[in-house]
Amino acid sequence: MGKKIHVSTTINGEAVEFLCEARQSLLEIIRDTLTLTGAKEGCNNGNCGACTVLMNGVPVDSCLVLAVEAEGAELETVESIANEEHLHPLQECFLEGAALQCGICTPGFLVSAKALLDGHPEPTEEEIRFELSGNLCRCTGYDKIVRAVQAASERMKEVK
Amino acid sequence: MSENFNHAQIIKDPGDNYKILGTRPVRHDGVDKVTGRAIYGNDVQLQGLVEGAILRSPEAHARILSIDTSEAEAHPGVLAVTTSADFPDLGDKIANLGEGPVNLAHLAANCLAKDKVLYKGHAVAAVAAQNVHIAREALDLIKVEYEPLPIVTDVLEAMKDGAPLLHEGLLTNLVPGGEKAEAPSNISDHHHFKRGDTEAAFEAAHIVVEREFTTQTVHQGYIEPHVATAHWNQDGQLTVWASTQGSFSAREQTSEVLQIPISKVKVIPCEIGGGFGGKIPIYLEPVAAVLSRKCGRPVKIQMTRDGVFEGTGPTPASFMRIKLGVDEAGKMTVGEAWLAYDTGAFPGGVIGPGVMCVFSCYDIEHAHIDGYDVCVNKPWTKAYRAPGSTHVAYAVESVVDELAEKLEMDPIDLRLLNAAREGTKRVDGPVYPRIGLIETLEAAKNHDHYKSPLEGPNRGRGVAAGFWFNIGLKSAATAHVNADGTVTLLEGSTDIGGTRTSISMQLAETLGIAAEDINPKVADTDSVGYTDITGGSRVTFATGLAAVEVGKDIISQMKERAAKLWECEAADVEFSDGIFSQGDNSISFKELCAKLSRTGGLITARASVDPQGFTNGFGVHICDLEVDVETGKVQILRYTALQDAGKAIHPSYVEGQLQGGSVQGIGWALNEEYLFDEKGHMLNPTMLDYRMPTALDVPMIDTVIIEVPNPSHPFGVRGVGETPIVPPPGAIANAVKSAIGIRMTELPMSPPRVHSAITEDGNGAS
Amino acid sequence: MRDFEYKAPATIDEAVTLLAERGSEARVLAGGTDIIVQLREGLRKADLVVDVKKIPELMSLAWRDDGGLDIGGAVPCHVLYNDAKVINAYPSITDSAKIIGGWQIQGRASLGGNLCNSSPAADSIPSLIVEGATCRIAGPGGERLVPVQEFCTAPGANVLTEGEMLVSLALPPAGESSGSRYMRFIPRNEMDIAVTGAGAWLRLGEGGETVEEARLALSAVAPTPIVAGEAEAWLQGKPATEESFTEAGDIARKAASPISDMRGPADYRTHLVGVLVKRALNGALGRARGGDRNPVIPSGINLC
Amino acid sequence: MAIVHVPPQMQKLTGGLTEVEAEGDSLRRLVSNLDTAYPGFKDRLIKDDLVAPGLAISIDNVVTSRGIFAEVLQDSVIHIIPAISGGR
Repeated sequence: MGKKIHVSTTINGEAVEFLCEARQSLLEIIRDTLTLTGAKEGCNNGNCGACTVLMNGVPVDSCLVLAVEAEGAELETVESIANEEHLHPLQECFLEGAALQCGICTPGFLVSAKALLDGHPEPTEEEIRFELSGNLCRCTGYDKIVRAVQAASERMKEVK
Repeated sequence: MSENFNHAQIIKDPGDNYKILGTRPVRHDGVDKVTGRAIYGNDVQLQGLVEGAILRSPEAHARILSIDTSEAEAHPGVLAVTTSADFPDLGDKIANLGEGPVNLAHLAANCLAKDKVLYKGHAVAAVAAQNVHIAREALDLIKVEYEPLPIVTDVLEAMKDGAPLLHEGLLTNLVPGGEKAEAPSNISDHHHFKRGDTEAAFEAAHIVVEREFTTQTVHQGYIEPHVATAHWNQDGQLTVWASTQGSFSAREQTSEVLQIPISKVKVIPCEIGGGFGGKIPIYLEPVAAVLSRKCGRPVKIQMTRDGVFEGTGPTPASFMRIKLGVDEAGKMTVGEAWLAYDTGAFPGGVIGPGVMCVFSCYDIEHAHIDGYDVCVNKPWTKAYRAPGSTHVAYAVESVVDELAEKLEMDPIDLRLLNAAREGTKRVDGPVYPRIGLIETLEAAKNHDHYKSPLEGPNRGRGVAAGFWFNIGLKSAATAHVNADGTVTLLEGSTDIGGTRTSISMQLAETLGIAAEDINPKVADTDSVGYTDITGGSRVTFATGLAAVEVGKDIISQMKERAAKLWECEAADVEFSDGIFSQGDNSISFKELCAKLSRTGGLITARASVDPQGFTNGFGVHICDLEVDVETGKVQILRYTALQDAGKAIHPSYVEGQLQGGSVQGIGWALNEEYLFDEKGHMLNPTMLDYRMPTALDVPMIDTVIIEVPNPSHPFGVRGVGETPIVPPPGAIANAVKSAIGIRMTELPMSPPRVHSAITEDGNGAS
Repeated sequence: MRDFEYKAPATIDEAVTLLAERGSEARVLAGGTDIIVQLREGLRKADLVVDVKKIPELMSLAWRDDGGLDIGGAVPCHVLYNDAKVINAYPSITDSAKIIGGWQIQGRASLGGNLCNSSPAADSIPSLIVEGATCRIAGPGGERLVPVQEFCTAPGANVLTEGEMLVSLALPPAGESSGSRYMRFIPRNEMDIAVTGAGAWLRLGEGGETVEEARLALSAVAPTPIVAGEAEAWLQGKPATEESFTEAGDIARKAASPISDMRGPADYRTHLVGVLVKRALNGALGRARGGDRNPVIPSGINLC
Repeated sequence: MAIVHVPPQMQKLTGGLTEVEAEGDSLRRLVSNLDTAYPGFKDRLIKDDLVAPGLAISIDNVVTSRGIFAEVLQDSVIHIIPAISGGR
């Protein structure tokens, strides 16, 4: 017990290796070991979505993934959404549309919303609300978040 | 592209010709918060940092006979264990901690229980270990011997003679701070206001409606759990990294609980993941501090989510009886209110604002109000957005709606007829300065939402009004003018919703420069003057005022520099729209900044303000909904929030406050509640079963900002943060009534409650 | 949570050997959305966690020659509802897959895991029952087949014995002129545990006016998900109308023996059985008559 | 003379008067004058140089945060109301 396990994985395009205990969550390792603290712990129970990351392109609650399961996986966190010079249209629209207040849920929303738009570039309001219902926000009442995702979808159309 | 963001309707004040105020710049801390770089409380990483965990009571009421921590201390990887035995004895000392009086013994005993546990989840001991897993393993090794005591969780039960007493010596304050009752009880405070002759007025009234209402315990529900990191240095200097609504308040509370000088405590405010009033009190700071002193390492404690629900301060459950009388014309002549709020485990709840808010929207000649704060075996209740006001607004607005029905009057017309206005005397005494309730009601009446028909079966529309104060309190700010024409602004108000920017915009407006040229920093308690909490809808108002004063200081200092350049008297230098001028000379703010170092050095300015008195904010909400009569489930179809917001500095964040508060109110109205079993254990301490609204549960929230200027602020700013949570339960209850003809007198209006009401009513589908 | 050993075998035999060796100390990890929470909260204990997601059979969707489908025990929900062929053949199953937790949960959670967790309120079990699914179970004694309705034995308990694991769920070929629907009632529109759930499957007779065969299963109204047999039998040959479905709902209520808990009082749950059976049958009817089979977003009245 | 509105629970101090007059250009002076006229008044309002916990004093409809040092005018109107304790 307590024996550390060696894990090789890819995070935000970079190959990384880490040691972990079997009981440690992916969220714990991403935040404390890899010091990518963008993903947040809101409930550690899969109910708030603040810890959402992409695992092989699919959104998951990283609090409900064992770090050892990341062996050989492709992980993406909020830190990977912007490129060197520019914010992603979703990030721009979240800022211009004031879609965050305290900001603690924002990384999770951005990761989920990016996955949504990548797979479904023109979602309806209802689809946006449904696909984001695994992410809780207590500040905004969701209005400005939904509008920001709609605005980003338009903006991404224009650049294409 | 801002048209995509579909902004609110803004009804401006005629005198409004601002350049910066009313625009929508991107918040200064925005990029850090969308890239994941912003440092929140749990993101703090320090050399040698270790993690802590809290042991919580499995009993809702018990005497602690003994605590044996020896096994936990011996557990490999454990660095320190603490209990209340490590806290100094505080006697019965009351301290005024910025946001009102606090009994320090209670504050400390809530951080770590002393001789008794008063609620399930009450913190009993804490462990620091190499990692949180080891710390939690060690919690299981702490042996606590409890002697269980009878419990009481219902506010009315707790008021009865013979109810189990939480505090054997508690004597009711009959006058706050004054005369006390002879016999001990669970009632900590009794507030009482009387005006005129209510008995006679009810006799004379044309219609009288009296109803009883109950509401359940609800939580602020911020997504970030409480977290604190403390490092107690060998030299006795304590540094705390906190997620708090007030770094100075956290410093005072921590130093008082630990009985160390304020000068020995430095609080560094981290970004804060929501508060809504719940992050004013401290829970973890002194515990992490003591653990750090014991193990010589920085200690971080983050609460678990069930720890947040069971161990921090939600807002009270309540029982309310409201009686209102009107004359033939619908004029409210008389009102009576009997209010009982549970304060949870310790005295000092929110009944005070409850009694002040209950009739605050209306001009009522004869009134009689009784309010009680009552201790029960539940977490110590704390402020939650307009604390105490949402309860009474739900009750009063329901009764007002019923009066409108009986009078066959439009509900907004009835409210207009009776609305408080400048000069109206509140039942508790104060007379209103200029307020905007009338304007807000009129805007609601003229709104497309209210005018458009609502069709379909089981659909209904409801309206309700709501009130909250804006407090003033103390704020300070310091500014450094840079040679490139920008200004660095240090302020002490932790930024929960974009206040860095709303404060910077007020300085920018004063200096006639762009908001982007201000570089705001939320400073720690060693680096900026005393600033009270972020709360009470005060920051944009009071800290904004400090920023304006700083701006004036900068301008007068720069006038002297301009005078030097032009060899004239500073008094002859004019300043407007960012240009200094005298005769034919003129120079822009930026140009003059470039010359500062050669005219006596760069400029620093500071201001410390303590604006006296609060102003008021009024909101009116319109709600359309449909009831699924087969299941009792309520679906919100359309929602509009209108508010007298004063000058909206950054309209997007004002809209955001209206929308966020509305949705919290919708959650409170429909599904949120603490469920307890007979042992006083909370059954639903998760975000799965404590049902806060998801994105799929609510529609877009339409907003209207009515800019009735606040006479006590140079830009007419009013606080807007709290009022929006007040009207929703009343508006929704009134809409349910109009949809299915049933008046719901209990919150939340959850599907089983609504369905059983339908069944009892006989219109049910079953 | 106590630390434990982690193994990710590549074959069923390896997995079964591990599970047999370690017996009750071992737990299977599929999507982890239940077991990780239960281990963390001490509701279940494990010294060994066996991750079965590296075993090809457990991660595959295999269409059989007879037109039926084998769903690997660890195939995550999002794979199912993103597969047009699955949606078309077994719509009640994709209804369920689309509402188990949020998107982030569906990225991991599997029908097999939902079944093995054996919660009375499981959203996928009524659908698996009405679609006629059979569990393929591997164990030290070889393989055995168990119909889904016989799998759960009590809250959190099932027929799996030490060393056994669920390999896949075998679905029969989707019949002609049939359709199915799963509906649950929850106070919110998403992110909630069923207060009551109902799965309905219909095959219509000639002309599509009468019910030739009906299958009904319920969740959260008994210690395990149950079949509403009397209502199924009653529906046979009845006209496919609102009236019949309402009547079927009333009959189905008799099968319910719910408890009162924080998610709803017993009598309310029993009442909801009638409502949901009627609504699910209506949904199934629409699909049997060629209506849209895509999972329905559960917002708004009558959609839950 | 400033006018002080007396809340019901304090009216037994003033022999039932709901309104009393008092001199004093600061709250401290005003209260000590009141206390001579109505003994016990000071104890109720002031606790170690601060407005008593749970209480707030409104002077001309402005709730002061300056406690006993608050300025009082000749014709000020004073109300004694609950503090918004926890109400922030």
